[in-house]
Amino acid sequence: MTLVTFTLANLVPADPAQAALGERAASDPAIVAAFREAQGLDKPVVTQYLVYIGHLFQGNLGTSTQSHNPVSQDLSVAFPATAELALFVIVFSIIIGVGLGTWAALRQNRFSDQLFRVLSLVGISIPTFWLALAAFYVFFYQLRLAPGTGRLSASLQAPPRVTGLYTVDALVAGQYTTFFNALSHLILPGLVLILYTVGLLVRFSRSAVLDVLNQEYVLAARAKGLSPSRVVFRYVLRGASLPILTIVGLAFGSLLSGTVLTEQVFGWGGIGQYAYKSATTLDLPAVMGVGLVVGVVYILTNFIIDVVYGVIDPRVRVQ
Amino acid sequence: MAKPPGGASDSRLELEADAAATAVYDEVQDDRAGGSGGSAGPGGSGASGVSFSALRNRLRLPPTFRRPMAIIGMSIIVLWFLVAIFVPWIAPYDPLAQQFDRLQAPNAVNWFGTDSLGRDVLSRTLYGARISLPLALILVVASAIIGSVLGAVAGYFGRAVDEIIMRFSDLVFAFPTIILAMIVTAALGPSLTNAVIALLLVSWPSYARVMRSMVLGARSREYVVAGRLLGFSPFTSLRRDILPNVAAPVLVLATLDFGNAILLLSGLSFLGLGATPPTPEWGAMVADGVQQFSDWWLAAFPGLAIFTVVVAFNLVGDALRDSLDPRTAGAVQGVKI
Amino acid sequence: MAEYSADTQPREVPPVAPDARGLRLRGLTLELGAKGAAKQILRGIDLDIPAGSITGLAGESGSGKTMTGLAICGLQPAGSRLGGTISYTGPRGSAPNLLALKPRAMNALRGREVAMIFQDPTASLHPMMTIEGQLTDGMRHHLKVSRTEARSRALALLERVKVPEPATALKKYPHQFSGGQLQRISIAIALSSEPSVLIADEPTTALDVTVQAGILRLLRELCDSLDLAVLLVTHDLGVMSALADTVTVMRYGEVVEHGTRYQVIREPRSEYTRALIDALPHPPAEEGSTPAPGALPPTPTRTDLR
Amino acid sequence: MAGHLTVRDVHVVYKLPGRRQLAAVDGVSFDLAPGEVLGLVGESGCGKSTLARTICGLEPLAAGTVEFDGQPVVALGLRKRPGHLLRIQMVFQNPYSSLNPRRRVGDQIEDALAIAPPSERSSVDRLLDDVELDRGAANLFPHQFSGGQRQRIAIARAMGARPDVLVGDEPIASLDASLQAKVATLMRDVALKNGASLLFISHDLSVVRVVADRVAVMQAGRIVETGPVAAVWNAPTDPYTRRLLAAIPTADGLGRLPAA
Amino acid sequence: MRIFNSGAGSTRAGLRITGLVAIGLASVLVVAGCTDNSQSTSSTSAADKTLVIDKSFDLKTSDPARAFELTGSIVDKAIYETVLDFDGSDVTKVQPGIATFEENADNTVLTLTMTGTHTFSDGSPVTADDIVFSLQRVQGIAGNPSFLLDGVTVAKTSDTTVTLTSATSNPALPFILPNPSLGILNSKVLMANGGTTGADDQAEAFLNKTSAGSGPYQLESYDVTTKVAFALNPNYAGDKPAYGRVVLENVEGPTQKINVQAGSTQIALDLNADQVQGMDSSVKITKNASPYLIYSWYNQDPAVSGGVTDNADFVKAVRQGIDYSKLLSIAGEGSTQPGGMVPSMFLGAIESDPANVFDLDKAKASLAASGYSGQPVTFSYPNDITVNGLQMQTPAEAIQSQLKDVGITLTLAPSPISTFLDAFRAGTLQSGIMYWGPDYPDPADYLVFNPGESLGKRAGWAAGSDPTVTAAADAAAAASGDDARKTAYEAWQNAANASGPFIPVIQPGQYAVSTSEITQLDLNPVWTVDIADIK
Repeated sequence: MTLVTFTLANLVPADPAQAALGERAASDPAIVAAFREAQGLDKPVVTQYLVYIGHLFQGNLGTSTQSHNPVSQDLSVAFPATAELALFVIVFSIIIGVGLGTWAALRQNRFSDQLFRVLSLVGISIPTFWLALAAFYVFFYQLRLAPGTGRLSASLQAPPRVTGLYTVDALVAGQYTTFFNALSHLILPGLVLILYTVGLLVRFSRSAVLDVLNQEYVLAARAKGLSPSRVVFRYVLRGASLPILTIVGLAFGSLLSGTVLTEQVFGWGGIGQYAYKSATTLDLPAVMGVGLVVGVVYILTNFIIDVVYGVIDPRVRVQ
Repeated sequence: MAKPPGGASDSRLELEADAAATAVYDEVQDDRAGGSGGSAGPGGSGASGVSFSALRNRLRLPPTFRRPMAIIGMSIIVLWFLVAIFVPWIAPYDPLAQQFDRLQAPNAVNWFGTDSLGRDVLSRTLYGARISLPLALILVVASAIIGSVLGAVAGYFGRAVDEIIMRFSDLVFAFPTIILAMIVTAALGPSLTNAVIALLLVSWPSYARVMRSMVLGARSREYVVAGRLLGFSPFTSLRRDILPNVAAPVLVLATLDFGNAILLLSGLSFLGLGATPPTPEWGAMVADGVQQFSDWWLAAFPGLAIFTVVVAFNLVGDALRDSLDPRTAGAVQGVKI
Repeated sequence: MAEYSADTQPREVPPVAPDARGLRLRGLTLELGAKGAAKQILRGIDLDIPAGSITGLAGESGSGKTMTGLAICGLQPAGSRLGGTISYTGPRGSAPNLLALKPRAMNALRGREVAMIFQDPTASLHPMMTIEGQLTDGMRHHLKVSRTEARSRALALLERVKVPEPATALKKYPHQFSGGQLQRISIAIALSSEPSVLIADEPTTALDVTVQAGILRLLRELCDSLDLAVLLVTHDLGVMSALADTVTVMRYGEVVEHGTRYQVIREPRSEYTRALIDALPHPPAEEGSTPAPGALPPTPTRTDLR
Repeated sequence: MAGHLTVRDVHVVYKLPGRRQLAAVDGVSFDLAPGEVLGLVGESGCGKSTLARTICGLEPLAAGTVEFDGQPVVALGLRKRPGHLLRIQMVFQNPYSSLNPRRRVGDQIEDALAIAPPSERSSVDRLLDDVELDRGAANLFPHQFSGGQRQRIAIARAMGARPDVLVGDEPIASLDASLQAKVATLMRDVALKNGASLLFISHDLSVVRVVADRVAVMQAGRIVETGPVAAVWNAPTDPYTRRLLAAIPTADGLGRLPAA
Repeated sequence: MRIFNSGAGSTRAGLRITGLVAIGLASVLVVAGCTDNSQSTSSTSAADKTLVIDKSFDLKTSDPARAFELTGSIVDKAIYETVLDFDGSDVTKVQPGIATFEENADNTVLTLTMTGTHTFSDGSPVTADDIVFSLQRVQGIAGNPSFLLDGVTVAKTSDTTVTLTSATSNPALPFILPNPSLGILNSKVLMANGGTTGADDQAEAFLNKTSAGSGPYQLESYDVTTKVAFALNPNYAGDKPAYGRVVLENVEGPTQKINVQAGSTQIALDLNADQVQGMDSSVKITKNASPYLIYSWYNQDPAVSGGVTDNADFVKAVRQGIDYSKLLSIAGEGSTQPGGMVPSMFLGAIESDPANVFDLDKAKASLAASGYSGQPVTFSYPNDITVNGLQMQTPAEAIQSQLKDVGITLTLAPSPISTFLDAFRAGTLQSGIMYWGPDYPDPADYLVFNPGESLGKRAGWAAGSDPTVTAAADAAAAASGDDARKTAYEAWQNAANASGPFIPVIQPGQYAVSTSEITQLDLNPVWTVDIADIK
């Protein structure tokens, strides 16, 4: 993972020193040389990589050429921002998406099924950056219902850091104004992403539930004379939980890896925006840091999915 | 469905022919037996009947496209392709000419208004079809070919080949598409060609995965084994027995992916990493709209264009997917996150 | 040879009094598909399933026998239309026509009065639920028993169907059992709400012969001791001959033949039944009328029936 | 006549998760002479299908040898099947997945004809006649046939290669009871008529009895009893065979419950 | 297959699901309802008078010795004092800061005399040692602003005086010293936190968390991506600022407009002319000429020029082919066409130059004379940069379209500023547009646009390739006294316009939009805005 990011980052045919230094400084060879030495750019690429890996094991991700902060510090701000949004989105998406998907499957080919399917298609077809813009235009610009960009209104201070999630930290600190403010900032980007994620989940959970409905154990459960809701919740959803879990995990993973376009429009300051900024400013340590976070998120979500698989499905459990 | 009980048929096949004709009777049971047993149309009750209905089916619209949503989707696609082909005759003005007052709201002259340089938004939006559609097509076709070949090879040959190809695709898959594409375009420099290359690099794994899983499934199908027993070499087997049976899902995936391709291309352009001005590319036009926030028409119409194309391809792809065997349909969800 | 056999003499179809306990199907029809292009799946089935007796329903796949079983339980596929009557008389009450019941009433009756077991026990048990969960689910719903009561009943049931180590079995999942054990568990589940009718849809088809024998014995024993009305749906005439008291043969959604098992298997009146029997690898030796292979009689016409 | 199959002390082992191993076939030996029909009977999981696949070279041997006319049968792997082994062909259990759904029946039979020695080459029409199917079937696709008809097509295809040994891996298990005996008999007849020996694998002893000359009873990876059909059927020596026989319900209308 | 044939049953199951969905939707709505919108959040803090300023961040650091970005200057101006100062938006007169100054006749020695009244935020007085340390640190760190003191030796001469000695005549030095990058730091605090005057300085992280200055504010919180908050410095020697707490928030231009209209923000700094237009009357618009200058260049290096852009007639055709007035209308009200490279508010600026006048016919004639045969010319510009809210892409597209009328084919080649700079500084770009922001308010800053100088080299303008311009530039650099300098600089610009590769295109307008509660807001070319001066 790090190797790929590193290779990619080094493919960039421009000199990071030029990007990082000001007009005058960049014309001064001494300053450029000092910069390159400080960043370790004067060494051969392989050495650079080994040095990077070495530092990595000491928890040192290098210093961003743009923010002049340790990359780990930048990430520790950006990641919770993304995580807060991702959690908000995934919780509502699961409730709405799995609910609607199950409902659609139960009423296969009826009107509500067709409606939800088309809606879910719409959800995944709208360009998120455009929807974000439209939502922003309507709810913020025209109606003034939603707050502006960022995670918190400017006049408020971030709550004392516990988790890095503003809503949680505000509750912990008992700052209810801050809590509601942070929550209100979540809504618009949240809704934009929820629409997409719900679209995804409706499709997947519908087909997962349809699959299960064709299983004989559902017929057997109905033959027991259980109430339909009991059959759905105890038998059908349990049976469909694995594929749904997989897609929820993937969706959550990719939300956690940053939703560049949405974050960009809403100035969210999360991983996605950080990635964009780092990539366009050739901030190599930062790009590498993002790559690392993405990799860890990917591995972790897969690991968690595997663990939950084992909890849900006795057949997967290691004997 | 039921054949009239009196209908006589070739007597020596009778018990079986009847069983086939009534295969749908015990649906629950038959479906369990696997395969598409229940879907046999007129059964094996004689060649003449079959060819007649085959002819009738050939003349009719395939059932996949008889659904209203699929028809809507198909019409939109056809419409946009017509626009892309005939736009010089359709568009009211030159999309590049800065000939109007700047930032005019939609009016009788400029139906979609004008942009910050006094260009006609309607003409630019229509010309956008010439940019996005062909590029998306190239992207989808190329990544489908690359991904399918790699996936088929990985799935059929297994072991080290599989391991190498799939680990690599996992690696690419792990990265959010847009971030990876962003890094690549930032490295190569922003241009539509580079955006397509970048997206190509990141979008083949989904085909590889689907192809691999289907080849893997098909490889152990008995007709493939039977072919090998008849002396087919692995490549003959792949070409003759496996690929025709997994091609349909890949085509469906490609249809669904077309929408994605347009979204990703426009997303990169939106970030300034795709189309170079003054190219009337939809994503770049939306990005212009961001600057003039209150002039809603700048972003609204190109965004709508993207949306209609994507939703149309998704509608058609969805209908196509439903026509697949449910088992393979599961593999082809066609949505990247 | 076996405890329950003895019955070597031909036996007439037991006369079923109109108020006798059990199920009585009259003119049952089932249509699938849109009104215009409906498919006739069942074309007027008359069938009696009396208590204390095993009623066999035979036929090839596609004959509608499974659909008949499902229709009795109200589990026919969506979009199908039923006609005719199914009357039920049980120890706890009776219903003149199950088809006329409100869905909720039918739901209360299903599982409680009429239980069903399926062909493949590995598919009809939920792979992710413990045996206890699936076994007590029905009785807790229908009988409103407490959790501990349900548990002790479940233990007794597993003992009744001869599942070894019932206490540990309750905590296990389906994949930890063999097919035969699972079918015993399925039977226990079907019996958990003390029904009076049991629909057994190909209960042994997925099992090995040696395992099948045990299940057949269990079914016979349960039918006799619990005075169950059992409908045995099977395409296997061997199983039919071993277990059923009366046999009904179906084809194209119609009843082709009905009688005691001896009568139907030894002296089939319909040519179709005879063809089925003749297709067996080991036709009864004493009947000499084996037709030459490939010269099976033509399809019965409507006038052949009943 | 060529086509002698010799199976000697064959072991096939499957790897299970967690380093465990399963001996699916555990020391099996038998001979299949040209023109002979051998029935292999056993219940699910006894290893009979694995054995069939091993004989065709689809499973690697853990120990022992399988020889065909003195030449060893090697695992197929990713190579093209060696020419001499093409004379072992197989009919599979599931008629719904043993034919390529995208190719016409005739084309699939042609594939087999192509590898038959030119002197012995049959024709699609003749093969369809052999399996009692309409000649028009050649132009249709598999989904236009019922299960029994597909199995006939599969037999025709296998026979088209002019094999010396035809292996039937539960070829009748997924057919309706009324068809089983018929298809089995047909398979036997077609094989013998075209000069192939038949290894007929089934879980149903009563069907095997109808088609086979000799029968081998398999249990837990081993052959527990072997002998002429009549002998085994009438006087089984092995307790397992006895149990198997006793469990078969007879359609005699007498209501005799089989022994458990 | 539908699972429940019984209508009532499915309705019940359905109700459960509908219920869940409804609860989900309802909770979203409740949350939405509970949240106070932007207006009320800002009013809650009105009592302690929080001032919110929207700025599109280019912030990298708040360490003055390293900061040389616009946002960094705003931040550093608020938390540090400089030895000299400007008053409001007037940058033509240098005012005393921590010290007063005196220069010798040939502008080589500048003596600073401390006023002695300033104290750091920890209460300790500002000393001459602090000045020396801070200025030497800027030099020693080898950062972006180091060049400001190139060739200057800083020495303490007494407890209250410091001398700055330049190797050559340095008349611009007093104009350089008010730069916020030359802010004076508390040397004792800094040295305790890793601060040195060399490249081994480790104090940046410390300075990004807190501040060690004598300015009106100190850092309350600092985040380069979202916002910087300021609190009052209790020990500030000057007048207490009007606002006790200031938040500088990172917001993109379009959003700033809405923010300031909604009142959630008091001041928006990055709006362009289009965005300013049509704003409601409740807001106040402060207009100022921007010190930024957008110029176009045409590479003279034969290896890069493709045989086109190094042709004098071709450049002339471009000069005459650009429709400057149309560009101004696109750039919006308040923008002007600069006569030369020196922006209008600086000494030596020229108002117009006959060389840079739109005349399509003349342009075509010049083009014909050049022998240009329609080959495409690559026109590069950074596409992620706005200059006073104006995207570089806008004039680029306009110029492309205008030159098309002349007969010149430009191929636009946008790229992110990072990759753009790399190629531009290497001098490999054929043509394009870029901007120049002043490092200090003196025309001397513009002498880099000369043959062989740093910017000249980017346009392939090698030393000695244009003796006329070089001579004029040398004269301008050597001139002493305001009048002499003015004349010399004007002459230099006329010469450059006649034969040079640089075409000054637009000097955009600079806008600050504020709500009605703001009564005083001065825009300054060096530090954009002095937060402490806002009332």
